[in-house]
This record gives sequence, structure tokens and C-alpha cells, in this order.
Amino acid sequence: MTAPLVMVLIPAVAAFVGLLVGGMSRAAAGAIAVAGPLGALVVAGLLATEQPWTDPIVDTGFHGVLQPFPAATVVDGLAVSVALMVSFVATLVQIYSIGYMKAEPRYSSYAAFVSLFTAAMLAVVVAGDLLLLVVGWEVMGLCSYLLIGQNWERQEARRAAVKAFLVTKVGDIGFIVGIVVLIGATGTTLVPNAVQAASSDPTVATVASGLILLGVLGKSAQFPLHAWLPDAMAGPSPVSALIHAATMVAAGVYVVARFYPMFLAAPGVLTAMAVIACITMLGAAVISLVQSDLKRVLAWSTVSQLAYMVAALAVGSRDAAVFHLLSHAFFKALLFLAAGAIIHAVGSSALRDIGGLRRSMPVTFMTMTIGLLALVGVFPLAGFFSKESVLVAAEHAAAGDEVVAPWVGWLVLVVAVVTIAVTAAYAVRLWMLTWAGPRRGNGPIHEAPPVMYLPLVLLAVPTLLFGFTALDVSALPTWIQANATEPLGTPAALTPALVTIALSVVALLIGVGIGWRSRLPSAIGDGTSILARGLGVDAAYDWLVVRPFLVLVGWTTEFDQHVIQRTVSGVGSGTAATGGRLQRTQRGDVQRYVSTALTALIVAVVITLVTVAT
Amino acid sequence: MTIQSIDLMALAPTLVVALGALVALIAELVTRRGQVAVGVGLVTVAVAVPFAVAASGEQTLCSGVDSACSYVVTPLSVALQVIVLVSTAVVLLMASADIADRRVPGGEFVFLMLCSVSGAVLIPATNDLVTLIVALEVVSLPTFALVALRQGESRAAEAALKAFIFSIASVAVSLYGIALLYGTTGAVSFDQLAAAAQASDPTPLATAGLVMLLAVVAFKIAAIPFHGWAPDTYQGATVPVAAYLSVVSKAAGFSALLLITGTFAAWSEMWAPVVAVLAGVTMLGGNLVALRQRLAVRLLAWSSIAQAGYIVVPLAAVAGSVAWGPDVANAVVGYLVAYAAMNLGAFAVVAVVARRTGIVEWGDYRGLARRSPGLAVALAFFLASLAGLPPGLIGLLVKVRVLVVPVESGVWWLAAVMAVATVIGLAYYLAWAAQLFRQPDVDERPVTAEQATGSWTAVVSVAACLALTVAFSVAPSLALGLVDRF
Amino acid sequence: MHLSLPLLLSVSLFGIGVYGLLVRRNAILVLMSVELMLNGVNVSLVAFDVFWAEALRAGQSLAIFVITIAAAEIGLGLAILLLLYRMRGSIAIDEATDLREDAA
Amino acid sequence: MTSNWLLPALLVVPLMAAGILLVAGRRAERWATWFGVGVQSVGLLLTLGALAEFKRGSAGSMQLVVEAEWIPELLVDFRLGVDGISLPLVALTSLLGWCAAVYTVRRVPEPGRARAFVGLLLLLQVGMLGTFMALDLILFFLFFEVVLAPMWFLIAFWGSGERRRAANTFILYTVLGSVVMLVGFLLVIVKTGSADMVELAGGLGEQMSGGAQLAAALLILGGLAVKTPMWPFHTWLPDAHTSAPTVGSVLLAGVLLKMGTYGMVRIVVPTLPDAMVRIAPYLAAFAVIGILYGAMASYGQQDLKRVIAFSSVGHMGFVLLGISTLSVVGINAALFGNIAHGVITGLLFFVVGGIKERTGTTAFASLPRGLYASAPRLGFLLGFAAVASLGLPGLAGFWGEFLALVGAYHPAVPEHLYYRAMLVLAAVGMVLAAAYFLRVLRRVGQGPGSEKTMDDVAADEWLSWTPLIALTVVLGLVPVLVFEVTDPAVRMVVESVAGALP
Repeated sequence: MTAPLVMVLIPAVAAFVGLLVGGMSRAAAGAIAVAGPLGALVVAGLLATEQPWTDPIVDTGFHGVLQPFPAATVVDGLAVSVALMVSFVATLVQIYSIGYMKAEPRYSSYAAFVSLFTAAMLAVVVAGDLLLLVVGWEVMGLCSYLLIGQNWERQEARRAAVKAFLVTKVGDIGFIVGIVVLIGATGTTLVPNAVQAASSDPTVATVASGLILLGVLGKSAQFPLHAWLPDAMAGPSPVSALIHAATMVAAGVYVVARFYPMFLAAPGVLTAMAVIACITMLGAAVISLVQSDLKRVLAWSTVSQLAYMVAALAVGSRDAAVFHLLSHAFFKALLFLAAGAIIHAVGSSALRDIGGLRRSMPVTFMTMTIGLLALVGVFPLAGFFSKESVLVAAEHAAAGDEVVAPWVGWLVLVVAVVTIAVTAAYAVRLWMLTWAGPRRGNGPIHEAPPVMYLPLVLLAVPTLLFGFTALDVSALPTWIQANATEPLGTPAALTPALVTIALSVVALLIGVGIGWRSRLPSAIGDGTSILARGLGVDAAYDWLVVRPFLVLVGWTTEFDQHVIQRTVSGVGSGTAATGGRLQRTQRGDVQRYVSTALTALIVAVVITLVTVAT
Repeated sequence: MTIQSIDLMALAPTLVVALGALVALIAELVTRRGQVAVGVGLVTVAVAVPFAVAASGEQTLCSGVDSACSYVVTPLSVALQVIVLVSTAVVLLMASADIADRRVPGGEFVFLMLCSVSGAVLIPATNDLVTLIVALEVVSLPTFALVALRQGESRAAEAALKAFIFSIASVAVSLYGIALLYGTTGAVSFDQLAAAAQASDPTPLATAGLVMLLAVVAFKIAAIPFHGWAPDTYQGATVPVAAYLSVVSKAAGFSALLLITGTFAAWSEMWAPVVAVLAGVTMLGGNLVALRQRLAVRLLAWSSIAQAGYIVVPLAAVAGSVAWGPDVANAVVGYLVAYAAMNLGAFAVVAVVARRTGIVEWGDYRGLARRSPGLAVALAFFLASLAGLPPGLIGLLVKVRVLVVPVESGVWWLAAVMAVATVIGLAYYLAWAAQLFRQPDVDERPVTAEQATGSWTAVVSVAACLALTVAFSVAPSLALGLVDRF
Repeated sequence: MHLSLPLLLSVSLFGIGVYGLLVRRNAILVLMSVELMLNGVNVSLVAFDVFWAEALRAGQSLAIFVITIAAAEIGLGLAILLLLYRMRGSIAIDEATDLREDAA
Repeated sequence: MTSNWLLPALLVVPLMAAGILLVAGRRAERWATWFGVGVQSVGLLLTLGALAEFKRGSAGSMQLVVEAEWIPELLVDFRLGVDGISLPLVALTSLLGWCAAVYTVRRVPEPGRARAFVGLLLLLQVGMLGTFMALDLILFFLFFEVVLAPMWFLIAFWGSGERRRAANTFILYTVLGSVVMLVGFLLVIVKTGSADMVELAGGLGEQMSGGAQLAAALLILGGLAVKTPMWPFHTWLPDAHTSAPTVGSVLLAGVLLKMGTYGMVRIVVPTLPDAMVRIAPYLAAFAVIGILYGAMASYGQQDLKRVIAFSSVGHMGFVLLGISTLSVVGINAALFGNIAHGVITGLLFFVVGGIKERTGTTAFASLPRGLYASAPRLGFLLGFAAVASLGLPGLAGFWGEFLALVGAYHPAVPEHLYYRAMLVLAAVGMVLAAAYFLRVLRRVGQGPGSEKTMDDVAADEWLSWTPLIALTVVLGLVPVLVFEVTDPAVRMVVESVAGALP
């Protein structure tokens, strides 16, 4: 039982125990809930200490598909860093939930599912075996479905849960078929070997990575499978913070990072990724600008930020993507938890009811402002450095020294810069509507309890300091590269370049200007405009997928009910009817019987004579 | 002129039965009690069986000229004789109840039945057409009298009339067939006929003659289209007589069919298709009409018509690589043995229930399991066997044994028809079996007091059939390998 | 005399017999027509026997058997008709249809 | 093989018990169900003994073989034996039989008559175990038919809704199938002169001419397809499941469906390899149609039991796809899929039976919503079983389907691209499966919760269901428990097919 497996099992066991014993006392449930992810964090820390992980692969020596449980694990810089982030954020979310979920009757099952989710995410992170990866991937999807549908009394919670699961499941078809192709083509289920073998054969690489990309689009809510994330806000805020901001949505990016040599061997797929990322990045940011609900603004912002990571991967820089993934996790979790605190205090998440809370919720105000600044990418916060690294990577690609064509680099660079402006705009709008201006809504507002704002503070620390680790090459870059199973050249420093800084500052200022003008309450809108409802993508889904499916279902049930059923019962009644007709020949007159018999005999004689003659 | 030496030992079974008939008649006259006649009947059968077995391999009534004997005992004939005799014993047990309460004159009944049985015992061992026809008449005529023997029942006369007219018509036609065969081959003895068949292809007259000869066989086994009389006669006659008709007289028919097809084995491409169509139509028609029946006896009549179709299948499938031979004959005898046990059992239960409760419609058997569980389980077992559904194992095994022949000879359509017929058959057997175990509806039919006298013998007949069927299910080679035992 | 003449006679007798069997309403006439059919058979049997003239003279012996069979049948037939007449009062065959399929 | 008394004992014990119940008087009504549990427990112990005796190393060859001549005229010998393919199924049958018996102790369905009910269950057990142990074609056919009468009575007398029509359709349709299969068997026996499955699989079957092989394979597959059920021979399944009593549908879905696929792997694939190689692509096509059709049809159903019935059509579609690949991974996936489906759908039907008992209905129109609130544990089990059934990785349902896809990527038959298209369609089937199960959970589990009106899962229900729940998780986490037994036997089967491959 290797250390990574222990790290995965602690939250899983906590979940199981929580489910069993949770009903008894809330305190016990709370303690177990926090203990799970905390245990994982401790083990992750221990793993981090033996930094130059000598032999990353710990496999069970039994390849081939019919093996005992796929327990092979991978421990390298990439895995440990993400694992640390996941367990850190999960622990904070569990602590936060104790306060947030005080009035929730089904707290024990909620806490258990969050721990189970953490275990699943960690399983994906340390998965050295494709099968373990698939197990973690799907269990994550299930936990997100269960947690979104936590208070299933509400109609939109039920609908959102099903929508989330099905849309991600659509993506998962591609993912599973991709994994099947990978196993089939390379014959092994060990991730490094499979990736190495796949990257050597371009066709397999293209097909496999194209299919896996489908799964990633579903999980990381990229266009066209992004529609489920905004609706997922129907779930409780801590869930949105953990799953729909920091971890699960990032799992897609992580998997691409893990399979990166294969993706590099398929430039076509990378180009497609770049285009999709750009569409999502800009589209989501613009939609976020017109949202009327606090959490939906943040949701669309997450979609846009994820597009940044995908774009970074598309332009050939895995480190930039992972760097942005980590930093985004911190400040976006912070923002969602802060939003949760506000909703907890105000009672509604609609912007109309929120306003002028600066004085009544000081800590939340302070931490949320830090988060928004990081989101926008203001120096010296983590967001600035990670976003800059993406821009630098795009600029390298534009210069043509990456696998992808230069125009892709230019496209990503331009769209990224424009999105910075739009991001700044919606961030400022959000800030102004929430904190500045007169107090909308009524009733006393007081600060969230300590158990809720402590995690906010704890998250604010990495949001402030994490950026600096990227400066010298020996810190974060080497950490991510540290004897990664597939070395990708020398670890370049993720230091921002002057020209990109200039561009982003200019875009930032423009954005602030736009945001300032649209801070007036009248600009909130009621969220019914086409733009607000996600550019009609949902309607498109309804027409292109849901409606035809229901028509098909109708045909099948119709076909099954009438055609096949009718034939079977028809045969039944048909035989009975022939029986009836035969019966009518028996009317009782013996002379009629004899005449039929004799005519039959004559016919038999004639036919036999004819057949014998021929 | 050599005096024909007659080996009485060979003829013993027929003589014993005939003698028994007379003794039974006289016994009833002397003692005025029908039960004694039944006792004599049972003793006669008990004595006849060992004689039949002992006679195996003998032959007699041989003509001095070409030493062609007209009475040859083969293992096949012994098996058929044993089946006929044992079935008669069961029918006598069944009938003793009717005889006891004067519904049927005891002496005459047993006398007529034993006369008919003496003919039935004669047929399997006949070796020429003349003896065959005479024996067939000896079997048939007493049965019409038996059918009409029912006191105070106008429909019995009508039933006897229908059977009688159908019989004399088919016998006349068969005789004409024999005349034609004799005309074309100049021989009546089976050995000479077989030689003539091997010698040349069938001339048109011979073909016509043979097909017409099959008429009387089709009448005896009540195969469609010669089945018209069967349902009406079974309904008109008393249940034991209907049982007798459905088993013993059919066994006689099958013996005749086996002998005829055996003789003309060389011409099998000519008669096999006719028999195949006969079997196919009988199986399908019998089951289809049985679906619609409401009266228990009429349903059993149509069911026994369908079962006759199954029994003929091996003969019908003689084609290509499969020639007429012991393998085909054993399949027919195997099914016949199982059929006799199952069918007699079903008739026995119907007889008991009809006498105790007066129920005639199988629909009214609802909840029989509540009132007399033993009878219900027995009837369910017989119906399952007839349907070929486990726990009625023997019914299934003999169907498998019969189905092997068409599969081996490649007569696919026949195998398909049998498959479909079995499924249709299952429908009505199952419906009846289900009625037995359903909750009895509210107005429980009053169960009349048990007729004290003679009712135990009827139950014994049910028990005998049940024992036989279960024994066959456990050790199927008792039935399937009966011929090899002698 | 050529063999076909007696055969012609026998076929015609047989045909008339069959016609009578199927058409006549009175049971006794039906029995008579069956007799006709049997005699038709006898004619052909005797004719064939003459034709073959083989040692056993099987044709003639069968003819005698047929005659006895006919007698037995008639005896039994009349007994059944008597019973029918006593029960029903008429021996018309096409009235004797109490036993039949009660087709719905 | 020292203890070859094990297998006959497994058959004789329930048979004698059924006999005792048949003969026992009316007083037996009281102790009938306990007697049933006792007998099934003995059966379970015997099975565990067999599992222990079974030597994993030589899982490919027949073990615990018992042989006795029975009907020489039909070449039928009473020959029983177990190998890697049949052992898991025997174990599954014993387990489900035991769970059913425990469930029936205090829950004999309307109209009671416990003595007859338990007797029929024991007869059913004999038929099912016999089918998996028989090594002679005709013996296999006999046990195949023994199952029908008891199941017919269970549906017709203890079922609900228009149970008589459902029972009749079930038995007539299956009997027609089994008779067609019998004709196929007879053709094989006639052509090869032997009815012994091991001999036939060993190579005797290959000597049959191509045409005869094809005819026999089509006939036998036709019969087995009705039992599986393969689309379009599935119409009897929804009616039978809806009308059958809980325990009836558990055994019907849990074991009876497996006799079809077991027959294919045990008889058709090794004995008629040339024909199988030509038929495989069409079998794959029917399998995939079954998957998609089953999923879409179950989305449109208005009754909980019918949804699960159609889901079984979908799951068996995956099993058929696995078999049609004729590859080691594919057939292993099929056998695992059999076991997983048996356990999960058995659990599903138990839970739905529980719901029907508490709410009196399974129709969506009249089912109360908010089961999660009114009976939390029952709701959790419904959710758990539904999620397992839609193939969540980590639970038993996933391996059967996923490995069938892996098998389809590299089928033994030459048509690789064709199979990859099938693979993608089957994967689409997975998301449809998720769709209809989530619809069920949303409609039944969630919704404006009514307060706790229903009594939650009772003790005896827990006792009866826990083995299934545990097995779903254990098989999900450690699938090798089944694979180590089935793999050697499957390699033998695939070797016998290898000769026929171009």
C-alpha cells in the first residue's frame, strides 16, 4: 500500500465512516469530514518532503486488462503540487462547510460526498494506471451530481444535477473511448508507458488525444460542453468553491498535462484546443459581464479562466497551464467562499438584493477584494504572474518556436489580452455592485462566523504570495518538472516579459473604465436577455440533442409497444382464430366428415402418382 | 395337401384373451355381479402377458407352398402386444366403477372389450394383408358396440353410428387398395410384397393401392383428415371406452402402420411424403382445435389426435440417409409407450372427477387441488408430460427421441412443424394445469358423496398410470428401449 | 375375357357405393351402399385371382373373408341403427348431429 | 477429483426438499419459509465447498466431474462438471437463491401459500444449477426446460397486473426458443455422434461441414437469443418482470437471463467455430441495437420495473457484444458482465420490490416522490443500485461494459473497423443508460419530500440484500476475483476458435 494510495484512501474511508456514523451527532460528522482531507493534506506534505521523487512509478507488475485492482500510482512534481492544492482547498472547504451548513438536515451525507469527491480527485491526480484514472474521473462526476442535487427539494437543483451529470457523461463517452483506444493500441494500462507508446505513433496520438479532449471539454466546461457549469451554481456554495472552481473542473486540464507528450505529438488537436479556448475565454467573459446573479458571474468567470489554462496547453506550455491552474484554484475558491458568506448573510444570491456591505462584512470584503484583484491579474498577486506566464507562452508560440503554428500563438495572445480587459470590467462591476453604493435589501447584516472567514483568510495568503514562487527557476518550475515521467526540456522560468506586462496593464485600465460605467444598479438587468442566458447555447442543446432524443424515445416505445408486441400477441390470437375456423369443419354430420376424408384421400393419391411419375 | 401345422404356443396370447372373454361373459351370467367379469378380465390379461413374452421369435400359420407364415412374432410385435395388454388392464380398472353402479352391463362390456383386445393382440404379429384386415375388423367392431353400451344415453348411439360408418367406409377403401396391390404384385404375404417392392419401382396402380390402404390406418389412429369421428365418439362414449379408443385401438392402428411401412420400406420415397403431410397436418390441426375446447373429454380427444401426429413423425421422416429400420420403429414404440401411460392417466383422472363431481368442462376443474390434492397433482403431472414440459420428463424425452429422426434425415419442415405444434400444445395443457391450482371461486361446486363401491379401483388406475409415468421419467430407457427388452 | 372388364364393373360398383354412402339420408341405405362397395372389391379380387392364378389363390380366400366381414359389419350396423331408432325415433343420419363442436 | 459428490448433492438437496414440501400437510405453511432458508443455506455451503475444492490453476479443465449413463438411446449421460466459465454462475445462483429465501421468510407475496411458493423456488434452483453444471447437450436442454414450469407458476399465481398473459407469453416464447435450440442440438449430435460438450468443444464440432455448422449455430443461437434476451426477441421480458413477484423477477433477471449467454460461450463458440466466426459481426450488430434500443425504450417507460427490465436488455447487449468479439478480453468481459448484472439487477429488483411493498405501486404516475426523505436508507440503496447499474467505474457494473469495449477494439474476427464503429455506438449506450437511471432517481428519489411516512429498510431486508451490496463493491474494486477463475477457461475456448479464424 504505497503512500499515494494511502492519501487517496484516507478521505474515502472518512466518507464511508461519515456516512455510517454521521447520522448520530453533527459534531462527530464535522470532525470526520475535516479529518479526511486534512489526513490527505498531511500525507501530501510528507510526499512533498522527499522532493526528488526517485522512482515515480509504483506499479503492481501486472499489466494487461484483467489485472487485480489497478493500483499503480505516479508521484512526481506535477502530481504532488496539484495534490497539495486539492487537499488544502478541500480541508478549508470542509471547515467552512461546518459553519455554512449549520441549518442543513442532511449534513452527514453532504460531508461524506465531499470527502468521497476529494478521494476521487486525488485518485485522478496520482493515477498511474488508466483504469484508476477512469474510476476517479467518473466517481468525481457522480459526486458533483450528488452535491449539486444536495437540496433536491428545489426544482432547479434537480434539473441542474441531472444536466451536469449528463453533459459531462457526453464528454465521458469520448474520454472512455479514448482510453479504450489507448489501451487497445498500446497494449498497456500504465499511464507513462501508454503515453510514451502513443506519442511515437502520430495516428494513435491524434485519435486518442482528440477523443480524450472531448472528455476534458466536458469536465472542464469548455465550449461546446460548458452549459452545465453555470447551472451547477444551484448547488451549495462550498461545493461550487471546491468542485466547480478549484478541483474537478481543473481535472481536465490536469489530465491533458499528464498526457502532454501525446498531445504534443498531435498538433492538429492542439490547434483545435486553442480555437476552442479562445471562443470560450472571450464568450464566457462577455456573458459574465451581464449576469444578474453573484455566483453565476463567478461561474462564467471560471469558464473563462479555465479557457486560459487550455489555451496555455494549446500553445505548448504545460508549466504555465499548471501554474495558472494552481493560482486560479486559490483565488477562485476564495471568491466562491466569500460569495457563500455573503449569501449566508443576505439570504439570496441575486445582485439586486446585495449592495453596500463594505461596513457590515469587513473580513469578507477584504478577502474578496484580494481575490478579485488576483482574478484581474494585478501585480503582485498570484493571478498576475500566472496569467503573464500564459501570455509569455502565447508570445513564444507566436514567435514560432513551439509545435503549434504561429498564427495560433497570435490568436491566443490577442484574445487573452482582450479577455483581460473584459475580466477587469466584470470584476469591477461585481465589486461595485456588492460592496460600494447604497445598502439594497433589508434586515441586519453581520459578519460571517469565524469558522467561515478563517478559511477565507487562509486562502488569501497563497493568493498573495504564490506568485513569487514562479520567479526563480529553482522553485515552482523545477517543482512541476521534478523528474516528471516525461521530461519536456529544461524548466524555463515563468517570469513575465516586459512587453506582455505592458499589454495587460493597458487592457486592465480599459476594463476598469468599462466596469466603472456599468456599476449602476440599473445595469444589472434581469438575466433574461439572450446574452445573459449563455448566447442561446442551452436552447441549441434543447433543439439539437434533447428534443431529437425524446422523439427517438417516443418512436422506440411506440415501435416496441405496437409493432413487436402486436406481432407476438397477433401470432397468439391468430393461432386461436385458425383453431376456431378448423373447429367449424366439425359440424357433427358424419357424412360430411367422410366426404372430406375421401376427397383428401383422392387428392393424396393423385399427388403421389404425380410425384412418383416425375 | 399338407395339413397346416399350427403352433398354438405362438398364438397363445390371442387365444387366452378370446377365452377370457367367454369366461367373463359366463361368469357375469352366473354370479350376476359385474365386478367378477372385471376380475376375470384382469386375470386374463395377467396370464396373456407372459405368454406373449414367451412367444417371442415363434411363427405359425405357415403355408406349405412357400413357407410364408401369416403369424410371425418379433420383438417389436411382443412390445406392442404388451402395451395393448397393460393398457387394457388399466382401462378395465377404470371401467369397474361404471360397471359397479350398473351404468354399463358388466359382462357384455368385458366380453366385448376382450374380443377387441384379442384382435389388437393379433395385429402386431400378422404377416399378410388378409390377416391384417381381419384383425383390424376384429378390433374395431366390438368397440362400436362398447361405445353404444351406455345405458340411457341417446348420444351414445349417435357416437357409435359415426364411428361405425367412418370405419366401414375406410375399411372398404383399404380393401380396394389391397385388391389393387394384390392385382399388381400377385401377393398378399408381407414377405412376398416386400420382395416385389425391392424388385421394381411402384407402378401407378400399386401407388394408388398403397395410399388407399393407409386409409384404414389413418382412421384407426384418428389422423386428420380421417379424424372426424374421434371427438364426437369420445364425447358420446363413457370415459373408459374413450380411453380405450384413444390408446388401445390407436396402438392397433400404429401396429398396422408399422407393418405396412415395414413391408413397403423399398418404396419409402413414395409413401413417406404422404405420411409426412399426414403427420404435419394432424399435429398442427389437433393442437389448434384443442385450443378452443371447453369439454374435458373433447380436449383430450383433440390432444390425442395431435399426439398421434407426433408418433407418426419418425415414419414420416424416412428419407435420404434414414431408411425404415429398428431405429425408426423403436422411436415410434417409445413414444407410444409413454403416450399410453400419460393419456390413460389423464383419462383416468377425468373419469374419477366426472363420476364424483359431474364436472365435464375442464374450466370447472378450478381449485381441484383444494378438494383432492392427489388427483390434481396426478393430472398436472400427466398434462405436463403430454405437453413435454418438466416435471413431465418422459413426455419431453420421447419428443426429443422422435425429433432426432427428421433432423437426421433432413426433413426440416417436419421438425419445424413439430416445434410449433409442441408450443401450441403447451398453451392448452398449461391452461388446464393452472386451473387445478387456482383459488376455487366462491360458489364451491357441491362435491357429491363418493360412490362407495368401485371407486377405489378407479383411483388405483390413476395410481398405476402415475407410477408408470414416473418410472419412465426416472428411467427413460424402460420406455425408449422397450423393444430391445424382448 | 380381358382383365379390364371385371375391373370396370368393380370400379363402377365401388363408385356407386361411395355415392350412396355420402348422399343417402336413410342409414339403412347407407349400409347397403357400403355393401355395394365391398362387393365391388370382391369382384376385383376374384378377377385378379384369375389373372394371377398363383398357388395360394389368395384373391379368392380374401374375397370370402370380405364377405364374412361384410356380414359382421351389417349385423353390428343394424344393431346400432336399432338402438338409434329406439332413442331418437328416426334413422336419418344428417339429424344425428347432437355431438358436434360448439364453435362460438 | 475426490469430492465429486458435491455437484449432485447441490441438485438433490433442493429437489428432495421440494418433494418434502409437496407431501407435507397444511401445517407446513408455518415452517415452509424457514425450511426454504435452511435448504438454501445448505446449498450455499455446498457451493462454498465447491469453490474451495476448485483448483484455480487448472480452471480451464472440468472439475468435480460426475458421470453416469442415463438414456443410451439418446446418447444422454447424466454428466455434471464445473470449470472456470460455469463456477461463478453456480455461485451466483446459490447466492441469489439464498437471498431470495431469506427475503421470503416474512414476505410471501399475495396470495400466500408459502409451502407451494418455497417448493417452486427450490425447483427453480434445481433447474438453474443443473443448467450451469450439465455437460451433456440434452441434459443441458432438460434443465433449461425444468426452469420454465416453476417460473410460470410463480408469475401466474403470485404475480400482479395481467400476470396470466405475461406468464403465458413468457413460457410459450421461451419454449419455442428452447425447441428451436433442441433441433440445433440434435443436428450437432446427429452430425458428430456425440452429445458430450467437452468432446464437442475439444474439436469434434469442427469436423462438421461448414453448412451444417452454420445451420446448427443459427438454430442454437436463435433459441439462446430468446432467453438472453437479444433484440428483437425481448418482448416477453418487460411483461414477465412487471408481473412477476419480487423474488421471481430477481431470479428471472439474476440467473435465467444468464443461461442464454452461458449457453453461447459454453456450447456455440467452442463447438461451432467456423459458423461463429461468420455470425459474430451480425451478433455484434444485434447486441449494439439491443444496447441502444434497451436504453431508449427504458427512458420511455412509465413503470419502474419495466425500466429495469429494458435496462437488462441493454446490459445483456454489452454481454453479447463481448461474446461476439471472440477475443479473450471480450469473452472474459461477457462472463464478468453476467455476474455483475446478476448481482446488481437482483439488488435493484429487491429494492423496487421493497418500494412496491411500501407504496403499493411501481407506476410513475402513482408513485409518491421524495423517497430520499420518506425512507432515506431505501432511497440510498435505490441510488446505489441505479448508479452501479449505469456502470459507474469502481462498482461491478463498469468492468463488464468497459472491457467489452476494449475487447471490441481488438476483436479476434477480421472486421476490426466494423467493431470499432460498434464500440462507439455501445459507448453512446452508456450515456443513455445514465439518462434513464437519473430520470428514475429524480422521479422517485428526489422531489418535494414528504415527511417520513414509510418504514425504512427492515432487518430481514438488510440480511437478504447485504451480500449483494457487498459483492457489487468488492467485484467493482477487485474484479480479478472473477477473472482469475474465468480467464484460463476462456483461453481454452478462444483457442478452439482460433483454428477457424482466417
